[in-house]
Amino acid sequence: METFLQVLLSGATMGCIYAFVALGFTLTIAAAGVVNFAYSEWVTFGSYFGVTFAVILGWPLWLALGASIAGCIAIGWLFQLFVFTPLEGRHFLTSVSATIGIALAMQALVTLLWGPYPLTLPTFFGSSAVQIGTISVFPHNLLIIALAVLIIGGLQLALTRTSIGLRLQATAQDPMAARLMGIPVRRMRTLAYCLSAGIAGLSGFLVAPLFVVTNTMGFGLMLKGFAATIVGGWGSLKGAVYGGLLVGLIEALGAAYISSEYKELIAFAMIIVVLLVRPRGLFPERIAEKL
Amino acid sequence: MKLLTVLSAAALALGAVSAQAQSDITLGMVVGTTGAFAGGEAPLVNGVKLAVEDVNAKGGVGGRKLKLVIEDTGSEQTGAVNAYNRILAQKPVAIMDTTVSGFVLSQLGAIEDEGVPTFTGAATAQIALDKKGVANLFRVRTSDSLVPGAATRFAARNLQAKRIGVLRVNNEYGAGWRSAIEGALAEMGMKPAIVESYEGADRDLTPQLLRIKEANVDALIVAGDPPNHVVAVQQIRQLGLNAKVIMSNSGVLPTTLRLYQGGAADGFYGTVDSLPAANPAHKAWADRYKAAFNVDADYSAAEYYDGVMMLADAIAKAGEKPADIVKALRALKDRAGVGNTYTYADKGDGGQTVAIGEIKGGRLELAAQVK
Amino acid sequence: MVELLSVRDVGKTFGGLKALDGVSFGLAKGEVLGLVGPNGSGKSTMINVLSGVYRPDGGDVRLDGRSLVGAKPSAIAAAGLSRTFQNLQIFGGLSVRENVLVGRDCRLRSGMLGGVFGLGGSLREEREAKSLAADLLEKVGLARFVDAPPSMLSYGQRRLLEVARALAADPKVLMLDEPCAGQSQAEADALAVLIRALAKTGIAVIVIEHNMRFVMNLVDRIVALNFGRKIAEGTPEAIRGDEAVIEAYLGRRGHAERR
Amino acid sequence: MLSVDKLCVGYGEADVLHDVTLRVGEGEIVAVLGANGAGKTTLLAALSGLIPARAGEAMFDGRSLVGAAAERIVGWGLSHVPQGRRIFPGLSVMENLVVARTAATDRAEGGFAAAVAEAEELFPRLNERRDQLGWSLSGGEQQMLAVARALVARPKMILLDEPSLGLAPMIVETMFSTILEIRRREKVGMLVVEQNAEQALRVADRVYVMELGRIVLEGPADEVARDPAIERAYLGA
Amino acid sequence: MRGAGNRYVFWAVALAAALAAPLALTNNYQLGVAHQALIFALLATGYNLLLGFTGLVSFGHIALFAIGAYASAILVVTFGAPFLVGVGAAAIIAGLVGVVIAMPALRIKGHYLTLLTLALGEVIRLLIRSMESLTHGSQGFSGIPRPEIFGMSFRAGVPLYYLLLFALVLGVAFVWRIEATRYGRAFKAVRDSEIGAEVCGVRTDHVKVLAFGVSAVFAGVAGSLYAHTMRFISPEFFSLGLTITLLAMVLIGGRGTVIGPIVGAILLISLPEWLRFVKDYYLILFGLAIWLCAIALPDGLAGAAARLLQARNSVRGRASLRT
Repeated sequence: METFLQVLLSGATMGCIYAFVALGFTLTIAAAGVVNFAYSEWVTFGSYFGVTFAVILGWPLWLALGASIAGCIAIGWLFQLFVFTPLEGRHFLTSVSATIGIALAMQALVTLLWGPYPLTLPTFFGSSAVQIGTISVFPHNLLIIALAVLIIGGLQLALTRTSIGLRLQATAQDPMAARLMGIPVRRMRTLAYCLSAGIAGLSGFLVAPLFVVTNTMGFGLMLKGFAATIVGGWGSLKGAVYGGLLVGLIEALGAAYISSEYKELIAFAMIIVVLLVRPRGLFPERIAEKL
Repeated sequence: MKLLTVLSAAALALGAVSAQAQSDITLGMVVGTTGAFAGGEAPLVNGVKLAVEDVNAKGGVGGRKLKLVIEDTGSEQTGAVNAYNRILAQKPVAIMDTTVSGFVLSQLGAIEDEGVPTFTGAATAQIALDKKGVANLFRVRTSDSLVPGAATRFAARNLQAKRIGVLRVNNEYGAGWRSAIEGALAEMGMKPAIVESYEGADRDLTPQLLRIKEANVDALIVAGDPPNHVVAVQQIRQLGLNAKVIMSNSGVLPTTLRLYQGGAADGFYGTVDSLPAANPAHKAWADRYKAAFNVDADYSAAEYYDGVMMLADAIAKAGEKPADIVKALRALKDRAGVGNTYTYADKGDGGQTVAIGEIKGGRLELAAQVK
Repeated sequence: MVELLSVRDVGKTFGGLKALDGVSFGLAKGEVLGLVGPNGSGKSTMINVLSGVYRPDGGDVRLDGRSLVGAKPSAIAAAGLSRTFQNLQIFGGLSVRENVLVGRDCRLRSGMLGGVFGLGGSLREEREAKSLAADLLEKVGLARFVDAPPSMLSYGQRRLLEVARALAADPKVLMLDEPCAGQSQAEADALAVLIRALAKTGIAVIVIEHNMRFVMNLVDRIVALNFGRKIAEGTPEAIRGDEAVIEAYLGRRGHAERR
Repeated sequence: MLSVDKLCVGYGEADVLHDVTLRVGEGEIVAVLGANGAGKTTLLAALSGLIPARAGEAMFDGRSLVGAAAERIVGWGLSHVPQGRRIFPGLSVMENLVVARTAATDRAEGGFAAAVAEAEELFPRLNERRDQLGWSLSGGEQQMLAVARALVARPKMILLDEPSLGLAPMIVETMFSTILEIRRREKVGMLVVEQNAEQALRVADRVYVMELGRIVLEGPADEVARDPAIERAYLGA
Repeated sequence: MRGAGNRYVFWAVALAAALAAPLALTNNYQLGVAHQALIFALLATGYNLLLGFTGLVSFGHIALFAIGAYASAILVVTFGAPFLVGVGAAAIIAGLVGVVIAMPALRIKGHYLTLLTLALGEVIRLLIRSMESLTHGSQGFSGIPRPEIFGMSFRAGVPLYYLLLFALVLGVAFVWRIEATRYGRAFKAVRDSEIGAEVCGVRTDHVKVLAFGVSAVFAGVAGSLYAHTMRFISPEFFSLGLTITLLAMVLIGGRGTVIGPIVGAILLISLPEWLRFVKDYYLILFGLAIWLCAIALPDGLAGAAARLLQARNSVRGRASLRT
């Protein structure tokens, strides 16, 4: 039981991180059908921004967090101009290859800008664990889970309760009809891109203390995020969150109760099973196919 | 296909450019300056640069200066083969090669065929450099057939551990450590209490550490890359695992030591080939290094430095023909360098020293000199 | 009448909506049948059921006495029932000739390796298929475009290409889903001539078309659908005077007069 | 209020509309009739800015619609109820209305709340379904919601594309009665594109008949209703 | 017919250039790059049958490449089989696994297929890693000899170049031939309109399985050649990153064309080498080049060239039709 709870906690933490990544990944898909394989580098830049502001410049952590998010949003803005807008409406593979190219360039840029050595970022609450009952809890993990609940919940509220959120949803669901409602589709998409980038900045800042900041840290994360995106259901925000949690938990439980050697194998096998049972993901979008 | 001819013409033109500096001796270096291994291999470049400076400051070799040419592996296998071949095309007198074992294994054909003296820090026991090894390949580090064994014996003898666990990364490096540890334990009539593995990209080791905790180990040997060690240390602390921990080399590199937050790794051990603190020559060299590059030196940089110095001596003694250089190097016995002591007399495994360091106050101090 | 194709009580429901509700009709060899009805009346659903794209919820479809219900579309095509699409399904990456040859695929026998190495009569088979394709393209008036990509064709010509492609399978029944959409009057007239000629050779043709002038002048018999039900069946003249049909299209006459 | 002169529109290489000229006055209901493929939907899409015109002019309330972006045209008081309703499937009925809110909604007396109340008075069914998601509505309910969405924007004129498409006759009749009711209450003009000639003729003041992208007949509704040409356009003769 | 004539001339010139290339490839570095380019051109040509011809986006193709490499290495090194047996077995085993992968893939479409194949590929790679007794696990498999056929050794760079070129020419000829058969048409028909193809009588499931199988055979042969060229293979090499590189080769070259994947493979293998003159910035330039290609040439280089030619021909064609 003790082990189970402990594993559950760590699996949930990773799940929340995957959910963040999947969410950011899905936002651009939902808003304009653009797949962003450079998302790994967005997150990486978020981490490096955090190190730059908090460690190199010595700003307070919360200020550095804000600045990292802002930095990533600036990247998102540039992507909107030079990558996403030209890709809207193109084949999914075109956006894959274009964003992979940018990702390669960004990864090389990281080494040039920040040097080759790994870096790290302190947490808000130090590095020692707190004992709660029989399980030990790392405050930073709790922060990640709490922020995930807060941000994902807040985003859910913003998307469903505010008029701008509803307009964003409307743009995603039917851009043509959205224009007829007077919704500025271009600006809504930019908003979605910036949201996606903001999430990357936040995720980058949050994972930095857990992950050690290196130029290749984002790739594995994005792979899991990508899997979560599809397992959840292509383009479904809700699916992304549940998909992320699912992948995180399967990994942790598989490693704890079956074998750490075969942990990855179990995770991928589970993905295969999920897809065979639900060929359109856990939360398929309800759009009728027409012939 | 036309493209291919254009490409080769372009490459040819590039090759011609490098031929201009006739009077210099070209020393090649193949490392990852980009990609996943850039961090791990940057110190090697520094070490070699320092050595080239030192050699040239003394007037070079036989009146000719050493010129360093670095090619990037891109931290990829094919990139490593291409980089090695690129250097060969520039007719180097010798090549300081990557520490990534898989890459060296892929280059092995070219290394053997061309016969250019090549130094590597790849420690894997798989590159057989014992008596039958590749004649012109010289290991400047202590082989992984020795280091994990030393760590294991240190755990069993010095730390009096009865139950020894292994947590290793699931790649070629971790696999080498695992089998060497099992071998060393078997010699002492023991078996590992538990062996757990993780992927190089994993950042949550909770399930593995809980199993290790349940296995009740006295000592845990952790093998992996710097980020893996940082994550492992952090989570070992958080989960309250009460075992002595011995980390593989990359866990105690100066650039890794900076990453442990709030003294988290204090009291943990790590393997090194040598420690500046334990060797005055090494210490003096490390101070110079720090002054030059504003980062603490690690022993592998010192070993690559030694490699260049041994090479310079060999050229001075035997001339620039590859076969002659190899022959001269093969005569070395117990040659003391700053980072290790080298014997190439009957094998390519030059380095022999292993030390165990203990982290105290964020710095590494000598706990035991094994050889 | 000897029925080549017989449709009995076919029903199909989409999420509670009855797209087809117990529709029955028959078709004889060499007959041209018009399937009409306002938008959303179930015409396209019927064609999709007949060609195996949708599986009917109930009822039976028989071709030459053999039931087609549950068969894959490719098997139905091989059995002798070919169709065209309202939303064109042209293979944009193939040439015009190759598009027609894909229609022939279910009649070809050579295997992959045989084809690649030209063994086992595969070269002869390919040659014959090509000459058949050329004939068909000649027939629909696209002969000069054989090697062109379909993107060179006008919308109306692409419809003709689909007709040629459907004919390449030697069908017993040919179903044309809005063949006139996007065609000029002259093209439509030529198509009518072609359809009559095909019928003379014994092929049965089902035509779905909004252009009523075209349908009325072409077909032997009309089946009219509305809200998934058959509301009338008969000769074009009879249908034109049929109150139920006029109401389906124009609404109730009485209301218009009232104003 | 809306005047269209010699408008030409096309996709790719094909021209769909040729020299279309029509007028809709303030508070007037005008129907455009014609068989499938006549170009009616294209006409509306061109007016609301979804596809660019190739030649000609279209003026609404003193502003040129040619070259204007769709999202701005709504703000000028011209709402378009597209074919197939285009309800946002993942939004509830109420959310669909929220999204349709414009500056004009807020300027009008009572603001958004009043606009919704009025729409729900016209379509009481929408009130019952307030929290139901768009995709789960029946065709008739979707059509009601589409019209309600347009009304919430407080338009001066509505472009209505095939309001009867795929609906049961009873619902169609209600729909058209509501159209008259809307005009009576809100004094908005309407340009209705319809296949269902009878219903359109019932509510329209004037009618244009289109065939193959051209206007072939125009006049007051009762005159056109008696013209045999209309039957020909549909049933062929 | 002029177009077809031009095509023969083009391929003849390309082949002649490829045959003459070793004259210009003066050292082992250039030959080594050429070896890799040829192997990846073969791999990409097979992948293109799946991705470009049939329109099935598989992210698990590298696993088949790995299977080919390991099958051949194990047979030749562990069991002492001749090289040709190794290649043949690699082709057959990879082909069979390709067919097995195709089975679940039939039910699943679009992006879900992408993830399914990615997961299947990773499972295969991880299985290879865990079968330590056969594959030496994560340690990697070293000591693979260069090819030897009937006592003829391909140890040196130039003979090996011709062997690899021969394999590529065979592969390209196969694809070229298949394009002219009912299967080539069926592949493309499934890609352009699956429902259209099915209704035309094409057994689309059968066609998809065939596409998976044939492209897997290509991957198997390429894998075997890779193993015997590089002489060392490890599970880490056959990672998702390589899948993405392969994908980029086909996309940038131009999917659905015969020449596209070859151009793409040569470009992606050699471009980073050309760009080395900018030193540390070469990967940045390389990445930006890929981005620019994707944005500016959605059909890849071959697609863009084809469109250019077509535009010229259609101007001519229209002029002649008018008369």
